[in-house]
Amino acid sequence: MIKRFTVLLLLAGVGTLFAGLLLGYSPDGELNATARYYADHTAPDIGAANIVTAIIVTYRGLDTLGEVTVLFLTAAIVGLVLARGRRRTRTEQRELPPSGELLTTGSRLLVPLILLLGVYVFVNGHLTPGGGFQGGAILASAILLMLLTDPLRRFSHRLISALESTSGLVFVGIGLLGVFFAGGFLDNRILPIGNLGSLFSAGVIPVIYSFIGLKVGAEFSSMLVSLSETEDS
Amino acid sequence: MAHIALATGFILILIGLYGALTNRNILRMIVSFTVADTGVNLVIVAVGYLRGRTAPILDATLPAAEAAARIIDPVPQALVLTAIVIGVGITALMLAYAYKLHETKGSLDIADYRELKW
Amino acid sequence: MHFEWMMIPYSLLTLFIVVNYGLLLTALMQKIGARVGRRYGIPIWQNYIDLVKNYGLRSSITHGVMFYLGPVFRLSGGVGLLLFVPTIYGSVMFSNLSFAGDLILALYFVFFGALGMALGAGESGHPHAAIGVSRGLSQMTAAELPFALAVFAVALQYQTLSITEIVAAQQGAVLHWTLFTNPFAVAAAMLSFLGSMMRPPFDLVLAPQEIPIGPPTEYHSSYLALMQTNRVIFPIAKIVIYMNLFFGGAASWPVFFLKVFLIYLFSLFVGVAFPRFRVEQSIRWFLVWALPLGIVAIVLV
Amino acid sequence: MSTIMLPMALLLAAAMIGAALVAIRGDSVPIAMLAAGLVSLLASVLFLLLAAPDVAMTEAAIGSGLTTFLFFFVLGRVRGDSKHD
Amino acid sequence: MVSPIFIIAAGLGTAFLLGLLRDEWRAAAYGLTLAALAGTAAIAGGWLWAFAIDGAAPVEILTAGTPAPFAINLRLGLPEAALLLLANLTGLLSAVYLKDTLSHLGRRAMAVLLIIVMAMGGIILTRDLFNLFVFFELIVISTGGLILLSAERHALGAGFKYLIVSQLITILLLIGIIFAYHAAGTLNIDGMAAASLVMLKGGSLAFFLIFIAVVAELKPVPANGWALDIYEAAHPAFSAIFSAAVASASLFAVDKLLLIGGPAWLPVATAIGIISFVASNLLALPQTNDRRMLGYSSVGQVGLILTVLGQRDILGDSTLFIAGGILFSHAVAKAGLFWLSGLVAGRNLQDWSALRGQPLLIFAFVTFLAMLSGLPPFPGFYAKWELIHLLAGHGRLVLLALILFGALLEAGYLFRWFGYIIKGEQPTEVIVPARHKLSVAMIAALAGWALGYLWGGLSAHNNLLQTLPLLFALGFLLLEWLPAWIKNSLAIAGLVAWFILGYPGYDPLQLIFATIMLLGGALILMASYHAQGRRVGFYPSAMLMYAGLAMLIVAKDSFNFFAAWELLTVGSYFLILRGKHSEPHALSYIVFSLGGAFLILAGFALAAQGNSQFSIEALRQVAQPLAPWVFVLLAIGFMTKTAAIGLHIWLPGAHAEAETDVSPMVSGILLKAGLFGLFMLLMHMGKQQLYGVELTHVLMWIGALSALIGNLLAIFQEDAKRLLAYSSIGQMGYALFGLAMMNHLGWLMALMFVINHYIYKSMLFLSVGGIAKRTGTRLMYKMGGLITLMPLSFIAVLIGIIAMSGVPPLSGFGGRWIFYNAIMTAEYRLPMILIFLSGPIAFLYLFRLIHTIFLGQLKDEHRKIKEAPFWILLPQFIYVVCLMVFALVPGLALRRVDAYISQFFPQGALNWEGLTITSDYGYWSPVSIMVVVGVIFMTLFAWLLFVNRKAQKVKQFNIVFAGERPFRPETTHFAWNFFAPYRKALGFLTQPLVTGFWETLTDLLHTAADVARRFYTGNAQIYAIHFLAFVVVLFLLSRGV
Repeated sequence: MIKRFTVLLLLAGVGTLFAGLLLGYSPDGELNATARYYADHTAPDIGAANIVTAIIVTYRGLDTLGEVTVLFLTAAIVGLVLARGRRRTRTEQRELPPSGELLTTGSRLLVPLILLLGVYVFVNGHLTPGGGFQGGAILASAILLMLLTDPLRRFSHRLISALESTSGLVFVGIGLLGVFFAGGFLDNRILPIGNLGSLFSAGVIPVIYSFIGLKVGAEFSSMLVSLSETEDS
Repeated sequence: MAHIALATGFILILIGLYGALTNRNILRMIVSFTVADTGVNLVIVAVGYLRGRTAPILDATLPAAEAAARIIDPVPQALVLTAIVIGVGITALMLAYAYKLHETKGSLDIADYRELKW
Repeated sequence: MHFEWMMIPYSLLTLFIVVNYGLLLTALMQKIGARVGRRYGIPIWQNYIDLVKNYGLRSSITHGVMFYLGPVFRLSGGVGLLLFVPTIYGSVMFSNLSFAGDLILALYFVFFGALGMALGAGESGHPHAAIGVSRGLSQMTAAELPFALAVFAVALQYQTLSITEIVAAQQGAVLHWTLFTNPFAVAAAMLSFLGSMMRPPFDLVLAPQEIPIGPPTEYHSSYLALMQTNRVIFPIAKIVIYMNLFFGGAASWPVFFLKVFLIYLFSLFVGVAFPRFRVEQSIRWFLVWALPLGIVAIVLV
Repeated sequence: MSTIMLPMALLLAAAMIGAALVAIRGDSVPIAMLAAGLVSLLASVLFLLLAAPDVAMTEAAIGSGLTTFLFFFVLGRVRGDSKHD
Repeated sequence: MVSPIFIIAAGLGTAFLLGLLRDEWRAAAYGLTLAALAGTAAIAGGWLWAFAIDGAAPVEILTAGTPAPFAINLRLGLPEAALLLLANLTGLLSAVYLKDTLSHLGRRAMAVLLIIVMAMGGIILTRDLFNLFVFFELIVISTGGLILLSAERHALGAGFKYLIVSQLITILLLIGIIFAYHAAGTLNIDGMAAASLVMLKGGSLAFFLIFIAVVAELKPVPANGWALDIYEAAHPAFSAIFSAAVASASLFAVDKLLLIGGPAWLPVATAIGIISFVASNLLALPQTNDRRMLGYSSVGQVGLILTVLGQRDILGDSTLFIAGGILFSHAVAKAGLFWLSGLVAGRNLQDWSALRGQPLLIFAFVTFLAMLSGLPPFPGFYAKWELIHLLAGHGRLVLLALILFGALLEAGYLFRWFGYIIKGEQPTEVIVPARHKLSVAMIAALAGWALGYLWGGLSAHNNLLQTLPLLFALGFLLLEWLPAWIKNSLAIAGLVAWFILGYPGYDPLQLIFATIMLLGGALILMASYHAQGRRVGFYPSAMLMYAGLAMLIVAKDSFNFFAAWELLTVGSYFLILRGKHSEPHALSYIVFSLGGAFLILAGFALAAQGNSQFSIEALRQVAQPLAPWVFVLLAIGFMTKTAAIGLHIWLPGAHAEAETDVSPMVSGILLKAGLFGLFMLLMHMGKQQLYGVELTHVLMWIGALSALIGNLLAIFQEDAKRLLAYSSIGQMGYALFGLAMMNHLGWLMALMFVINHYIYKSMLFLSVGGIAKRTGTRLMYKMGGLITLMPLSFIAVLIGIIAMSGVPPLSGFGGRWIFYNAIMTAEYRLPMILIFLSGPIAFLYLFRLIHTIFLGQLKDEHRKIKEAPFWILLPQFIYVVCLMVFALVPGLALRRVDAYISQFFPQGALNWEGLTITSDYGYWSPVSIMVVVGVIFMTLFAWLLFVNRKAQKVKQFNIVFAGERPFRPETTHFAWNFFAPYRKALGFLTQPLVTGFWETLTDLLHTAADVARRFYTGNAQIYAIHFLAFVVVLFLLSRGV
């Protein structure tokens, strides 16, 4: 009880802080200098229609590299930790109810479609909303669906891992190419920036975003697969 | 609009923190943190919102020349994307911890993990 | 002042006078003490007899090297003390060997004999000897304190550490004596004097009943003779210092004899009137009564 | 347009807060997880209103979808013998 | 140069590449990891070289080919390069150390390790706020991951606590960042600083959130429970990374933030830092777990550096030097200690005794210990010197005091730990460190020395690692494999040579001290010839002490003086610690000494008024309101070394428990260092008044009380060496008293005591040591009657005690005579009463010493013992000769000094014409006295011998004993509680008031710490609440201000 009260009291303090922020907040009428720069320069310099994507992949590419690394780390750690737990094997498997016919059939139908959607989302990341992360998550949901239909299904860890690592390497590699062939690390202009709005535009952004998509998909899948393969603790 | 989102975000954060600090079940603590994370994301996006403007995606209706006058601030959105992904990473890590802790002691009560102190 | 060879016979002469006077004086004091106690007392020449007898005895045992050295230290201390202090004021003959050092030398040389005695007693291996030494040293430290303060007060008063100069400063009239110019110092010193004379009430060191004669328990024959000699020289040497510092010194032997006698009598006087103190009592007594007098003396100078 | 958006936003906000309360104080863990997912989902709608389609997609796909599944997977693993629920 | 972006790219690329390898190719993966880390370290090293040696300008690295505020940019300058190197090297060495663990865990664990190192690089390099956040999150996740992977059961809980608090931090940080962005319109750190974020609307709150979040990464007290649990539980090599590298990177992040915050936030940083520093060091006191204690120490050190960063307004250009010095000392030492802790099986501090018998490991440990405690010649020492001076110069005295207090606490528990290692119970198991682990620890230790050299070069002062005496002392570390007698000869030769080299340059006062410390030291070392074997550890310690002494007497400025002071303190500590049961005493010695040293440091700093170059001579010019305070600080500092009453409680144990030949060194020689300091102080500052109190009068009282209480306590000791030790307190009291009289003869007397005390105390300690060696006990009542068996020792002791008691004709009397002459002119007389009382008391303990050991009854078990070893006797007889010569012709040593003192006190010089020494008041003729006494003595002796020539020595129990023959020596030897009447009369003066005071103080500290640490309940939610409370309180405070 004392703890709850203390927590409430402290949160009241934090709330005061937040209230200060809220009351002191006045929406900007105009874009600030940074945002204005992006609004003005994205199209001519980067060639991406989706300014958010341009920021994520290029202007703040280093953040994204870190972000991808976070997922890589998490996947690696979760995989490793859970792999060191006992693995469920088919023989000592307790009886699981078989999945319904509908689910099985549905998944067979849906999985390719979902995969396609995922690819679409990240390939078009520089043009439309969405991108590597969203696309990757969609890819992973296809795997999820497969796991739900057949919990005992095995996926090749090596394949997932190789996909993940290769994508990461390519990301870093492309970034470094920027140092040699363009204005700096992660500069997208090692490829022509093309026409605004077309698929092959925005320099290397679609490539990077595609690999991010693959990587994120692989990582989420790897987490899900690891979790699903683990024995109950 | 932005104020509503901001306020909601802050309230979510406070609710999430309250949950994280008062629930003794580890899983519920993690759940509470995701609520707080959502609140944070909401706050970030709300800060970048400009009244009456559109999403920062150029297309036929939004030529590049008009972008500066018509789009909202894209930077917070970019930040939030990163924050979401990082958030899920941490959540996953915490879940892995929850699993491992449960494996060692068979308990999900945070109060049971106090061997180290003082 | 420098050393001259003639000093040696003169010093020996002083020594001779003092020894004889000491022998007689000690016996006299014994006798007075006895009479006060309604006893007959010893004959006046008794000390001569004892001394001759003891010197005549040939000892055939020893307890070790320090046992030998103890009496030697003891007597050297007494003789040295006497010789480092001028006896007769204004007399070159009887200023002895005081060229070697001043008042401080005398003050510290007192310990020389005590140390030797204690060492010899220790070597004898007798527990009573050690007990006596323990008591003696304990008491001495407390008793010396007021005396040291008084000496310091006197030295400050006359702005010198030379005994001769201190005596010189007191000449002219009785009222020039330190006794009158600095009574607190003298009072402190005289109380201290009681403690160093091994007489009641401060004679627990020798405590004849409990620890047969204390430190010298194991000594006999010629060893004892040396000590007895010292026992007649040492008090007088000590009294000479008192006389010089506080009572105007002595310009001639008769004055010397008289002053020494009177100062000695003072300790006897107190001794017959008071019972014996335990050591811790006497320590406290010196610190409570004599020490403040000494402090006052220093502060007032 | 804003005439519809404002009440909608308010409604969403209220719903999110309600769901959040369920998420932290709900009776059972699975319901709490679902409620947290719901908060995310509602948030993604709010993001759309805030002209952030990218964020909305991400929140829906990752924050709401994947995270909830992760929760359930782990819950499934630790549930069997957990006594201190 | 290779672009620093490759540091990040290489780390990440390798991490990804590891994913491609087969799980079985662990060796390859490990090799790749090491190569990557080595590569990145090489890049960082290259840049460091470019900046430091070639003076290159800092470089900006743009990403995305877009100018700075719009894309993320990195910056690399000198501090960044240094920190990068630190992070990468720590990572590399930890990876080497972790060879087995990493191979076991596999490539993914290596990837995590690579990423944490990479992330630190990111934190150091980036100039973008959000990017900073991303890298912080990477650190959080990889930290959590490493802990999770190491799979220690306790570590799991700790890791989870960490994640929970990290979540809170993340939330605050993100909110802060977005509002800062909103206010400033940029995410660039420099841009925010340029826009003065904190001035903008909403900016200050946003900055508060960012600041508090990043500061929380430094684990400030009290928001740090989780961190301590991690330090306690994680694999030590991981902890090494967390403590050394991650903390450094986080500090650098805070430093960047302070750029935004501007001067207004500096006090906040200072406050958080200093509270962490003091509190965590206090909390570390009652710790028994090594790693947790190291954790507390880490938190403390980081707090100290934060304090330094917060003081940059006054530190100015020195900030880098100071913060860097402390930071690198901390990082290297802490990493090293964590690595060492991996070699020790037990987690209790006492278990570290397993290090014993491993000289290399002990060397490494000592290096780390010295680095953490800020001892010379390590960077922390130079940094501390500058820091304290600048603080004093700007009047930030409270901060100065807190820093010194915290540092003392830290030194206290660190040295206590070292004591456990050297003196703890015999280790149950011997550790056999794997070669790669050993190399890692040794590399860290050597890096520490290299940094010491570097910082010495960078400092405006003498590079201590280039000073000959110190190098000579350190050289003995390399000679440890030689047998002791060779090293001993070398040491003696070194001391004598150094004396001869310096001889022309000494003034008379220095000459006296140099003679005693160098030649005297060589003389005592002769006794060391009796030691067998290699005597590992003895010579480096002893020579370190002598090096300090040699440097002390010629020091011209305060820096060299203080450095020498610290060196001799440390050296003597190691020496004292060598004794069998000396552990607690050595600890109390080092704590008192360091405390004293800190006071000296503060005194010098105050006097120098911020100017770190300060010649000792300039003490004369210290301005008035300050001067008495400087005087007080320095005087107390020096008096800890002379063990003046109140500060004396370390001495008896330390001197008594030391080895036979060490006791004379620390008593005969070391104590004089304090006197030398006091000489310097009084010579240059003269009399000072504080609130109308004449400070020299206070010193006189202290001296007199020391003399009295020291002597009084000495007479009640049963232990011979303790008796001598207490007697030293008394003797030093005399000397202090003489100095404080501030007249010619007073100083001469003090010098006389310097010489005399050296001679007879060295001699007595050697004799007693030799006897204790033979009898196997130091308790005097267990001895007795040894005169026949050990006659030579007896003679030495006899001469010694006669000299010491001041009885003519030996040299002690000279001291007394000068004393009396000196007090004649003293203007203040009351304390003399105490001195008068203590003189005869000295006589009591001296008699007791000789009586109970040599006289009385011989014990049965000692009937067959032999005389003390030759090499212990030899110096004693050289001392006897010295005493005799000094007694006869004191002018030999004193005459020149007398003339020298006339510089300061023209009045009252002695007249040395002929054989008689005359003063204004009296005279003294040593030769005559000797001759007169000698003649009388010899005459009587000869006569007695003659008459008793046939005397037979009787058997032991042949005494007159009430008609009985006692036959048990134990009951017949009157020795125990020898001065019982004295105890009855004056025992109340020996109440252990001072001991009680210090014990109460330490108990209080311990109790406070013990109560305070309950605060860390171990519950993750409570820790989170601590953090929130920290935020809220700081928020409310910052609003209030």
